[in-house]
Amino acid sequence: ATFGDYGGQYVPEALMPALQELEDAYERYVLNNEDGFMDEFRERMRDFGGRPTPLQRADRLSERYDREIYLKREDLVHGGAHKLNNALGQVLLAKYMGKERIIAETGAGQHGTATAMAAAHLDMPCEIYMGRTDINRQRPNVYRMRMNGAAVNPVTAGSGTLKEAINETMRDWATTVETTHYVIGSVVGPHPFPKMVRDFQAVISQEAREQIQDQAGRLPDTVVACAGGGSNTMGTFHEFVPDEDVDLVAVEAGGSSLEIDEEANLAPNSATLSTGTDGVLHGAMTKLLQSGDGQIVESHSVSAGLDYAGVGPELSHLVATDRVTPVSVDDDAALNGFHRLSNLEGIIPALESSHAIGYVEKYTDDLGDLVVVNVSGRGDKDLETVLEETEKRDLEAAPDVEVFEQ
Amino acid sequence: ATFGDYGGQYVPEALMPALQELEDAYERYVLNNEDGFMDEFRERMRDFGGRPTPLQRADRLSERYDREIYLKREDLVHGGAHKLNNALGQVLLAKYMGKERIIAETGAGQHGTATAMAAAHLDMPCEIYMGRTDINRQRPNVYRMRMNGAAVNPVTAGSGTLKEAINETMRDWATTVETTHYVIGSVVGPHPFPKMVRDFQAVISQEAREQIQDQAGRLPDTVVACAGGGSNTMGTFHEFVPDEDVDLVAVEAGGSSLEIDEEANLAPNSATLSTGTDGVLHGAMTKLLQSGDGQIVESHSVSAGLDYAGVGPELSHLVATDRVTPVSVDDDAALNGFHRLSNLEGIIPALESSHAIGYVEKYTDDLGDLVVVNVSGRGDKDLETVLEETEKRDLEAAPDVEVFEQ
Amino acid sequence: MSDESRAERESRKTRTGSDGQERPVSDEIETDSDIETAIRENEPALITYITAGDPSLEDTKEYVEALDRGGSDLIELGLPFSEPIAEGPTIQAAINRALDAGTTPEGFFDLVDDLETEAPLLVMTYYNMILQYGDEADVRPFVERAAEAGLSGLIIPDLPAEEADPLREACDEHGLDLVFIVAPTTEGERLETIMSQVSGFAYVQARLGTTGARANVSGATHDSLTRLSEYDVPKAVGFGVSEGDHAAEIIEAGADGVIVGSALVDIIADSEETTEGVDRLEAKAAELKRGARRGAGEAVDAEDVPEPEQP
Amino acid sequence: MSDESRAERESRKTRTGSDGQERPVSDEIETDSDIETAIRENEPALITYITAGDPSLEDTKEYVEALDRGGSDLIELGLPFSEPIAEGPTIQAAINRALDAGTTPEGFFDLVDDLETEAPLLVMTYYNMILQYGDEADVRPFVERAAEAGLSGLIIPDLPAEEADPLREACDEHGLDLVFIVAPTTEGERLETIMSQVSGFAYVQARLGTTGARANVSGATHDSLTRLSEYDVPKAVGFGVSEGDHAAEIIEAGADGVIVGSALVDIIADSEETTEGVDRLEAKAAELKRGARRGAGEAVDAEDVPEPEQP
Repeated sequence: ATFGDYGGQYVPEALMPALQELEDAYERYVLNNEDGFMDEFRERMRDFGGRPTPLQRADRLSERYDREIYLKREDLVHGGAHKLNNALGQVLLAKYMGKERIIAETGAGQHGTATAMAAAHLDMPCEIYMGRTDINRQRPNVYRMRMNGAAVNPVTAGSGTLKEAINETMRDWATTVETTHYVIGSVVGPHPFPKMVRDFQAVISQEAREQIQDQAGRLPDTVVACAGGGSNTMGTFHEFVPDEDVDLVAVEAGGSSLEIDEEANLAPNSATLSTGTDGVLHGAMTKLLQSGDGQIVESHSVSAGLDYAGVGPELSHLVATDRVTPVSVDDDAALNGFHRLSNLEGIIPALESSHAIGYVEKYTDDLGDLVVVNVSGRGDKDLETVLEETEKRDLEAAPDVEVFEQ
Repeated sequence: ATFGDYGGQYVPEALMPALQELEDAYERYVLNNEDGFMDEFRERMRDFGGRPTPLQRADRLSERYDREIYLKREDLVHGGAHKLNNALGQVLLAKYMGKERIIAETGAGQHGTATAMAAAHLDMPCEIYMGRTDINRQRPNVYRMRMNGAAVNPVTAGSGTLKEAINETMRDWATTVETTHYVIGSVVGPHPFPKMVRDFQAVISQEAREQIQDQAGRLPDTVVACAGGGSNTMGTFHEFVPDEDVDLVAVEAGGSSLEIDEEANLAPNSATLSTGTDGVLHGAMTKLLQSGDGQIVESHSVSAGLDYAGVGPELSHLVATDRVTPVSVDDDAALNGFHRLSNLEGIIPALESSHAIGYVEKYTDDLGDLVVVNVSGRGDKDLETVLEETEKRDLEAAPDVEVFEQ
Repeated sequence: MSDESRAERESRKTRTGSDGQERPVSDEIETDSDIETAIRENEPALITYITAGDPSLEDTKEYVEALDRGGSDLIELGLPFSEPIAEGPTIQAAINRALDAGTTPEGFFDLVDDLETEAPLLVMTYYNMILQYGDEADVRPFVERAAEAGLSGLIIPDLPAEEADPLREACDEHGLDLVFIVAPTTEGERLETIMSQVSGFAYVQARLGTTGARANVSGATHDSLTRLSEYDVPKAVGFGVSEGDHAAEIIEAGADGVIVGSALVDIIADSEETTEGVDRLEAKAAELKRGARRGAGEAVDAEDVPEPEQP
Repeated sequence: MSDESRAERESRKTRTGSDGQERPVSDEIETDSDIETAIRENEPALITYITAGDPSLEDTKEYVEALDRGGSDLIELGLPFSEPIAEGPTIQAAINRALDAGTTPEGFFDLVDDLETEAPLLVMTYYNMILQYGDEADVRPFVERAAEAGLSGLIIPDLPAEEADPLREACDEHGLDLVFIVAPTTEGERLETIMSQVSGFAYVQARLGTTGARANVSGATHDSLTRLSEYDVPKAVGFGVSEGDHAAEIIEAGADGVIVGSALVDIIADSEETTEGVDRLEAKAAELKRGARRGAGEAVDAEDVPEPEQP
């Protein structure tokens, strides 16, 4: 397998030649900068994507938690999240490979919008698969993709969410593989996707590692990132992996409970690294939320972007080898994290990133003196959800908004 | 007056001492960097705000219009628009001045959210005045301000929009002037606001002027920015004003018509520079949309952020002295601009910025060979409006979204 | 105000009421300002405000006459402007009613043309209204017309001394007073400058903020009057004065007059018929005038409705 | 498959039906694979697929028996997995029905235990189902149980040759075939490698994409069969085969068998009662078998429903 016991290429035979072609392209263009691929990628991420993103000292969080807290500001990337790092890399790679068409899955719509933006920017026809349920609850993202000229294909199978969208995109790919590149949205899927996506996202930790040394004079004690599929996680951790004194903490969505309800075929969480078991999903051996029989269960998190029953195989490996510490915080803690960062720092984080902040708030004592937290995206997309979910709860950090309920 | 025949300080006597105090602070901190004010401002705009923003060559627009089109990407500033440049500057200045409280007006909510973010970041109590009508139609921005811990005060007077919100903020300021700083949101208001706001926004043209010379090897022939109150306009133009060969084009909102309907007390446009007459509003002598008697009329634009009956006095002066060319495009052209940039470049612009793109599309022949266009903000906030307005029209550049109307 | 014009005006020895009749000025008052004269002669003076055109110009005429009868020594008439940044909710609403009724500067001047009050009249409006009267942005046509209509002065709440030169010159030319406001924040050098230019009277702003009836007299009023005591010009206090007792307290604190607006506008807004408003305005003016006189230490019989008298 | 195990298996000379009875293998077929034998002896062979548990395991038992009677030479039984990425809408829906009915691996094996068909049975499922059977992520418990239940082989659409070692070893150990799929994109060196490891038969994927009944036979089928003609292993074509005429065309193009799934699943979904489904499945299998034989150049009377015969 690719990463210790994890990874691999568990896909239909029809896709294997495409994976080999992709592996070849990955080695030539990404690893060896053939035809100046990586130069062009970096230039476009600078001019189009807005990189580098700042590493900001969070003055008020630092004061509150009595340690130095730095925020890696991926929320400032074009499109509002780290997602573009990968989407632009893959669409550009597809162009170098001579592909004529891009497909991608999307859950909440973040990866879909990033891919649609990248495809518009690079003039590639693009189709996005999205579950019907997700379409209905994430309409603004659907519109953004349409505005960028991408087709959005509703997937009605199953619960109509991310898992089904991935299945359907794989089916499209199995049909059109000769002319089409599938832009997978996280460090998941068959080899070489987990490595390639990680390498595109590793710019986060490349920048952060330099920035923290410039600004704080040393490497951090703790690096914290939320983990769903794991692309911002691996991006944030990658360059720090060899730094053995740096704790790497992956914060998963604890949802409402860490138990799996096999009867209902539901895990009311997405804490795959913390509670999952080994298995194969979407092309890779990794940790999964599954029933004893091997059926994949529906995951759940208040954050749509973490709501996935699998996780990147490299993360499974890094957890298995004790290099990464998996932790989880529940929906309440994430919502508190959302409000805390919004209120104290003037940064409205994505609900995904709010899990990382929620962890810092809740388990402050587990942190070292110098902490880097990845703010993987901005939270504008989550306002409605946060309002609804906040109303149901009694949250310490939430503001009162009832004056506007007329 | 401050700028030729324009500018001045037409405010109640109670505010004059505060303006003098502000003028003093402006000179010491902003102009002379006392106590390292400007250094701190620049550092915070880098780490918190995400500056510098890129100047991006727009490959597909360049091809379409057969000239070099560069985009200044203010949409990538934290909060999604150039507004933070000013809001952070003023809130920081208020802190240096020892003020204890921030107030601001907001129309569509962009300046309010930027101010709320800056105030949260700098730990300043903050209240935002916003018309009841605007509150109802810009709810997400209201929530963002509340999330950042700002109070939002509904203004029910008149039509409940920007003009009334400014009036009400001035009234608050007249009451609390000793402890409170009023963060005006554009290059309007009494001296020294127009100069000070311009100086905070001038970072746009400082960066762009260097960037275009680095990237294209020379100064541009034409610089294009949309103009409502004029803060992104002056920010984009300021450093180019002495470059006499650089055409500066301010694109106003032509709305649905350039006529004023005195009966209805309405100008169905915001083309103040193009069609306005001299008068005094909100503290300054400038061009206004007004009736023959001197009553200010309701302006209108599909873009809430341009929807203002006044304009910065310095722009009035630069137009009067022929340094800046005022033009306007109507709602249709702006919507086409929105779709054009979204579709061709993968950048969804604010409806304000869409006027600049609409101008480039419609009056291409009036442009030189090397053009800088300011993308003042991102368009996520405008999706609903664009969908509604697009549906009413037959727009060349618009995608079909009806597949999702179930 | 230039020294020259002040000198010129001081050479005159009569004052003109809004009825256009000249009245002799008593010897001890060395001014050619109708307004200053009206205050000095009627100390403690009552200055009243209502918005012209609220709810119609016809009504305003009757209301102004009622205020005149009730004991007003000066009457401010608001010319409505769409952006009244210095006003609180009460007067904002009055202005909106007047605009909705179609009140224009021309209608306003026609009203003033028609009015014959003993109390001199001032116009209170915003600077843009002055500028836009006539064909171009120029203050002179307005001032000329105001003089022609018999107005004695102007109060422009958004025009500080720094920007007032063009208007002051035009006022001087036509013998009108341009009244300045002294705010609680006006201190030191600024205060000196403004007080040296006072024309008519110093409009002492009782508190920070906007116009509007308040339940008490602010401490700032006392501070301001103390600060102004050294200046030998009439001082009238406005912003928040609504009751006879306020008037008494303010006069007792050293003011030469009190200015009341929102409390009167409230009466107009509350009255179901014009005749009711007329009666209540006249009574309210009398109550305020009584309060002022009480503050000045005069014996005032609460039952006795005082008629303002020519000295 | 290691050479050692292939050699080992070739030493055996009998084949086992799903009824557990050993049957002698004719001399000319040098294989110990039940599956290969079933194809070789019944050429042109009909391979049918339905999803176990759709709509219930009881029904599946009757449907399998009907397919057996109708002339199936091999029967694939789908063990439902929640993420069937290789299936088109028809089989996805069948899998969902089966999961909704509570179909589990244990229930599946119980069904196979009960089945006594002449045609050998294969299980078609996804790799995770294999892994999770038993206590840990390990393929062996599943294969052991499959062998015990009398299954002859496995088809795992998400398991390419590169990842197949553990499962292949387990299959070898228990004498089961692991059938590989050859896709239209499988060419050159890859094709060589896969064909050298074929066990049972080569599952020739007729077209890119997913399973599902189609209206015609794709050009890719002909290309693939041409490409595979040099290999001396049984070739069966699936993906999109739905009618007797397709079967005829495919056999005529050189295939040793045809694989039909979605067309049968459609019948199950359409049938209002089990008995109706049973009749239609048996008839459909017969039609397909007839088509295949027509493609092989055999004289087939359309009226004559052929019974598969033991050679």
